[in-house]
Amino acid sequence: MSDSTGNSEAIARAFADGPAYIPYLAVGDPDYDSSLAYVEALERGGADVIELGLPFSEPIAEGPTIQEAVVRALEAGMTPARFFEFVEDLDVDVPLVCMTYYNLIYQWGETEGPRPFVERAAEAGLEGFVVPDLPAEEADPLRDACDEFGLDLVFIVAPTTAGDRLDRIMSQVSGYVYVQARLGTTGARTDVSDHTAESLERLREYDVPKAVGFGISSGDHAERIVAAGADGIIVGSALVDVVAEGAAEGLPAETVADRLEDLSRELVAGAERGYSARSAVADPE
Amino acid sequence: MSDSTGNSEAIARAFADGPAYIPYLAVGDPDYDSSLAYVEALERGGADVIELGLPFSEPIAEGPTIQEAVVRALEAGMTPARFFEFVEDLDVDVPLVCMTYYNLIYQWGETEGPRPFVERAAEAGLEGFVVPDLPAEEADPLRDACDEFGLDLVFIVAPTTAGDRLDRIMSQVSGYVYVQARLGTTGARTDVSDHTAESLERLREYDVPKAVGFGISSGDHAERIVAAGADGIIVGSALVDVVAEGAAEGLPAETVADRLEDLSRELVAGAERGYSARSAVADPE
Amino acid sequence: GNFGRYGGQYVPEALMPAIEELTDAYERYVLENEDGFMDELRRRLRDFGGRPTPLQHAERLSERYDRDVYLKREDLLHGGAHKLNNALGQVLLAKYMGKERIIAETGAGQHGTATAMAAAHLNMPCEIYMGERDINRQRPNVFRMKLNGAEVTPVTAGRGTLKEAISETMRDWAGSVEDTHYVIGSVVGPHPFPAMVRDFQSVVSEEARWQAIEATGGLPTDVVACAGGGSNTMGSFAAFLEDSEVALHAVEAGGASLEVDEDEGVAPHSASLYAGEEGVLHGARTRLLQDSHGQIVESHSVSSGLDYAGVGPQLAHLVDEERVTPAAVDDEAALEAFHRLSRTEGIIPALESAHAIAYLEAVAGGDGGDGEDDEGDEYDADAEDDALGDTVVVTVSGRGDKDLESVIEETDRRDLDAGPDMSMFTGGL
Amino acid sequence: GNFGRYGGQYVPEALMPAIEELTDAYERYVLENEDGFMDELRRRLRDFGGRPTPLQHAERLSERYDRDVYLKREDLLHGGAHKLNNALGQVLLAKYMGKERIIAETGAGQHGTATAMAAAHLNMPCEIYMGERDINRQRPNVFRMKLNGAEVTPVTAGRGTLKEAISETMRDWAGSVEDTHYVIGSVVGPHPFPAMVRDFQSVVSEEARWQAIEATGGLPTDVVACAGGGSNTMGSFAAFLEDSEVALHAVEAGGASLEVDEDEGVAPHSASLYAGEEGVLHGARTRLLQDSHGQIVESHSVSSGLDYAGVGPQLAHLVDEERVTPAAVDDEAALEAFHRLSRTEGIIPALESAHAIAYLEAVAGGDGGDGEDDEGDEYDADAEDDALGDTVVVTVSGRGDKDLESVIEETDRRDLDAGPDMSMFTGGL
Repeated sequence: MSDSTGNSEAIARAFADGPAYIPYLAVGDPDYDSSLAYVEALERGGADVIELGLPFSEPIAEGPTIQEAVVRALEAGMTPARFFEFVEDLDVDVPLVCMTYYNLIYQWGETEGPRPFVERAAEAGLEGFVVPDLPAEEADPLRDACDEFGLDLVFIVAPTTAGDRLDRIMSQVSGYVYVQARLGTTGARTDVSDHTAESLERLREYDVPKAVGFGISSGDHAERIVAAGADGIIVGSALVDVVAEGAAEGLPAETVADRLEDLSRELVAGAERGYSARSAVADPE
Repeated sequence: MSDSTGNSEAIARAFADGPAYIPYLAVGDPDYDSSLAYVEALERGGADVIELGLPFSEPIAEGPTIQEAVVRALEAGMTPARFFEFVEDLDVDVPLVCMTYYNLIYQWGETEGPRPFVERAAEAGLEGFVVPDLPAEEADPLRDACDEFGLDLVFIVAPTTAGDRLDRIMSQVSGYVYVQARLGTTGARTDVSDHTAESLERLREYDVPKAVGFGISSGDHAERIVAAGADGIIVGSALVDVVAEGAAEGLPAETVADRLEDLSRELVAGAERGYSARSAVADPE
Repeated sequence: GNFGRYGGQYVPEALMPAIEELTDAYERYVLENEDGFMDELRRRLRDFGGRPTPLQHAERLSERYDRDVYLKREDLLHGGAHKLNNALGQVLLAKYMGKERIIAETGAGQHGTATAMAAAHLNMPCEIYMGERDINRQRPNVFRMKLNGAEVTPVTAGRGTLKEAISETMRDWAGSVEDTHYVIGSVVGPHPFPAMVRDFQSVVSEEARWQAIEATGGLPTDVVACAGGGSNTMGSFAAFLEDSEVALHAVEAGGASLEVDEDEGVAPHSASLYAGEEGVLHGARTRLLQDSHGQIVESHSVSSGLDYAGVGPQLAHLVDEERVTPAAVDDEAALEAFHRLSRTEGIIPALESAHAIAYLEAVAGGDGGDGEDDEGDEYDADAEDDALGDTVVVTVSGRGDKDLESVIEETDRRDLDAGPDMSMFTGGL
Repeated sequence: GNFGRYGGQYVPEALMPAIEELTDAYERYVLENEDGFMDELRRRLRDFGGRPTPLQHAERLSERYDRDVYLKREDLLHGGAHKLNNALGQVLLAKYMGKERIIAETGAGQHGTATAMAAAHLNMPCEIYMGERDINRQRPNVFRMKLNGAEVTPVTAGRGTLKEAISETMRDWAGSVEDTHYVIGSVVGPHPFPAMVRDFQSVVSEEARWQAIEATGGLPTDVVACAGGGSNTMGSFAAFLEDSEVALHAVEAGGASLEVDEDEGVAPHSASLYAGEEGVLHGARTRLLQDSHGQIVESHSVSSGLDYAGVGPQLAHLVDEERVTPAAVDDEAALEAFHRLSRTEGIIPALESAHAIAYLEAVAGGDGGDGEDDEGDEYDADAEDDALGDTVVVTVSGRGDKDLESVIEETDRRDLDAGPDMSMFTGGL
């Protein structure tokens, strides 16, 4: 894989050997300390990059699972400032990407625009951003700030994205492209969409890691997605479900962390099976 | 007093010496037998003419007291046919006038119009009609039938009736004119309207007995009305109140009949006081 | 004051002078436009009322019935029904006559709310008599009247419904005629009310007539309107009376059945044109529902606005003359039509108006449209197919917001297929 | 797609192709009238909707405020509010675009009912997302939508109100963009919605402009409209934007107070123009109500239709440019205005519209009229007397039938003198 499109060397390295496992959790869900333990469990489970959700009050791109995680985190007092402290408190070695909505980025700091937020993110040690409500058309200011501070700006490509739009997005993206596996919002599914192979086919010519997300909840899913050509898998709702269950049942944080680690291992194993299968096909002789 | 305007000699005679007392009751209120006893009590109390109300389902000219009497009588099964039987069953010597609404008169019998009803009324021994929803303009057919069978058709003159309308009514009236003491509907009052003297003044030139009704409930009222020049007093709601009270309290019919007789005596006495006073004024020497 | 054998002035003497005064005012202001009365009324109906209301081509009904169906949209008039045409006319007339107070009776509250609105608009004190039972059933309308500044006086006598409210209003008027005008809500009562209310409502057909000509190049073949007291009916027909080629259909409430229960004094319908007999009620000789003795029976309809034992004398006359064809549509057909118009045209009609819509289904239904309401194919679509011509104007006399509770209750009670799943509403709104 | 610094398309990538397709359709059909789209829309707004709505001279308000007050009567539009102008436009556009399904979100139900009506009229399947709590509070509107054949899907997430319904509708659209059109109910959201909804609503001011010229011989001095999301506001202002001599007043819901409670994440008002700050919400950069971190706070108003944390980006721009003057009117003043218009003009306005009426009282009240609401004479009537000129157009954006329950509760809770004796209604209707 090439790292030529990215600002972050850490992210580029994450895709360097074999499929990347990119888990997501909402930060502060259900509380600050548990959330720290959970994110650290993801690393133990094999995470190559971790997407940290900074909760926003109107998460329009999320499905019900992550929406409820966001509500829990906000009710527990999560704010952008606490989010940066959280990142600083985390004891993990993998690159961290902030996933949030544009208004929080825009409002940070005294001066206008996204630059202060990016500066603070860089200082906290974040390596990139995913901003679901910021299409390429509106992204210039954030992209400029990211370039200034050496962070990646990840864009989402949907099954409906094609032609000029795809070119425009791919000319803006850095780090990796987030390939949306199907239409709709985030959320674990029991099936994996046929769109994935099509989308990866459309993206084949672009020289940037392709991480597929939306609906991946099991090792089998991961296997099929990677076998179809993905450079990485992004998993959010399936992990948030584990956190939600822990919160609902009042389980000890260690138990939940262990489950997150176990599910991560399953996903990583699946992804590796898929990668092997693909290698086998790719090298038929 | 002259009897030249009437068909019924009995009614003419009722006004012949001194003021006439004309009580009203709804027939069949609260039941057939009690109602017979009550009407007979009125005669004992000094009635000169009795107005018998044939209950109609939409008594638009009545106040609440008589409206409720009508409802009681209808619920007890009163019909026009039973009404005529009632008249035939009555053991009284004074002339009887039927007070009802035009639809009942109009619907009786096989042929169209009021004639069959009037024929049956004559056969039962009635001497006249008061029809509150039949103004002079619509009265020709009924007046013709009354003339044919020798019954009187009493008209109501309101405080608002004047000029041409008054002439028209007075040219149609027979028996007596019902002078409405005040605007509004029937109902006992504690005061007697000033309209009465004015109305009697307006009617002075017409040579027909003038009976005043609407609101007379005591001997004092009767006295003042007659003193003002009335040839008779019509009393309804005050008597119906006695019946209603008896029905509500479950009193024996004899008790109620006695009370009706007593109230009648009070009214007659009052009327006679008024008549004496008027005679005194009329003959100052 | 007469229409053939019907009409007249069967009222207590005390009211006659007021009625003569009103007749005079009607002739001068309404018929002769003295002091520009009618000009002012037309202007107010436009600016305050929202006239003209549209004549809308109903696309899916036209398809269903295989002819052009046009809806005269009185549901869009201020207040949500044709009632304001008359209420505004009478309150304005009372003002021209120098009256200082308005009274009216109301059953379900439609005429009361229209009168209260008109009185507020014209700054006239207003008192509305309403049966106590009706008050409890129609609280939103009571509240609207009070918001408009009207006094709402409960009538506790008898059953506490419309007939007692009429009696009570008559009583008030009998005592207050000198400064008070009684706004009668339909083409009923003594002359000049039937003629005057017709004239105030005839704006409906005056508009529909030119709108139909504008839309189709000619007159409609048929006009269909529901009939209770008949103000909507006469309003919808008046301008077409001289057009002998236009068939006029008065659709009454057939209720549950057209039989009368003499013992109970109840007619389970309100079809006085279709099934009533001549008599005298509320000041006029007309067709009405009565028992063999001449006592008025209690009428019934799923639609409170059609629930009246009498009908306008002119309408009775026009039926005798065969200028108007009476028809009756039962409660169930009216409910189905309510749901059909709501679902397929996006118009929630008053239950009154739904009777007129149901008439289309009764005489022209079953062949056109998407057939979603057809039950099997045993219905002989051609049987009465010539009952309606190819261009039908139907008056939507009012909107159905007022009827939502009744529709829930009545649809549920009958287990009708028509309409949406109502399971979440069966306890009421 | 931008209005100065505001506007844009801040939406998930999955929706961008649909938004590009919509932008193209907007430009062709709406702006260029391709295939006669706008002609058909105007015809349907006339025949189905009842346009033009009147511009009525309000006699008693004019007297009270000592200037000519004209009411633009959107309360007379089919459905009872201006909402249909937009809903019908978008559903028709969806039809022209070949879409096969309509979705929309609704809070109190006004936009949902308008969309359901439009979809029924145009025979399009329709699904409305509505928070579960709102469903329980607005059962009549839910029932009306169902009568019109719409599916009403409860949203149980979060508080079960408008914001969750918006999220859920976005989610549906993100998964169904290919055959589904999302009918946004106000001049908010990503381009082209703010421009397109404005264009559909601008019929209000196009009419009001010629009607004012016809009635007075010239342009009004002022136009006053309430502002929530801003569709009524932009509709009322659009045709006057170039008339620099016409002052434009956007009246927002001041709620109980203009302060924000950061701890609770609550603004006790909805005045995003008057008291909000720039940010990005629901697809557009605009002025909105947020805490110091950029989290959107919960807005509040006695009027559910104004209860929104954002506002249309063009309106935000027009305020920045000082072309539009923002103002806030609190709940109590709006309630008093509701009662005043009902009582003195015979028009029961939506609580939204009552805010615009209340603005007259705030800047011109206290000297004219019958003085019945004046409390003593300490009020300095001339203080702000030049805030309004001598000919004021106020848009009555909708009728108040939907608000009767709220009015009872809110009037009673405050012990307001305004309005009728409500003792019989304090338990609700």
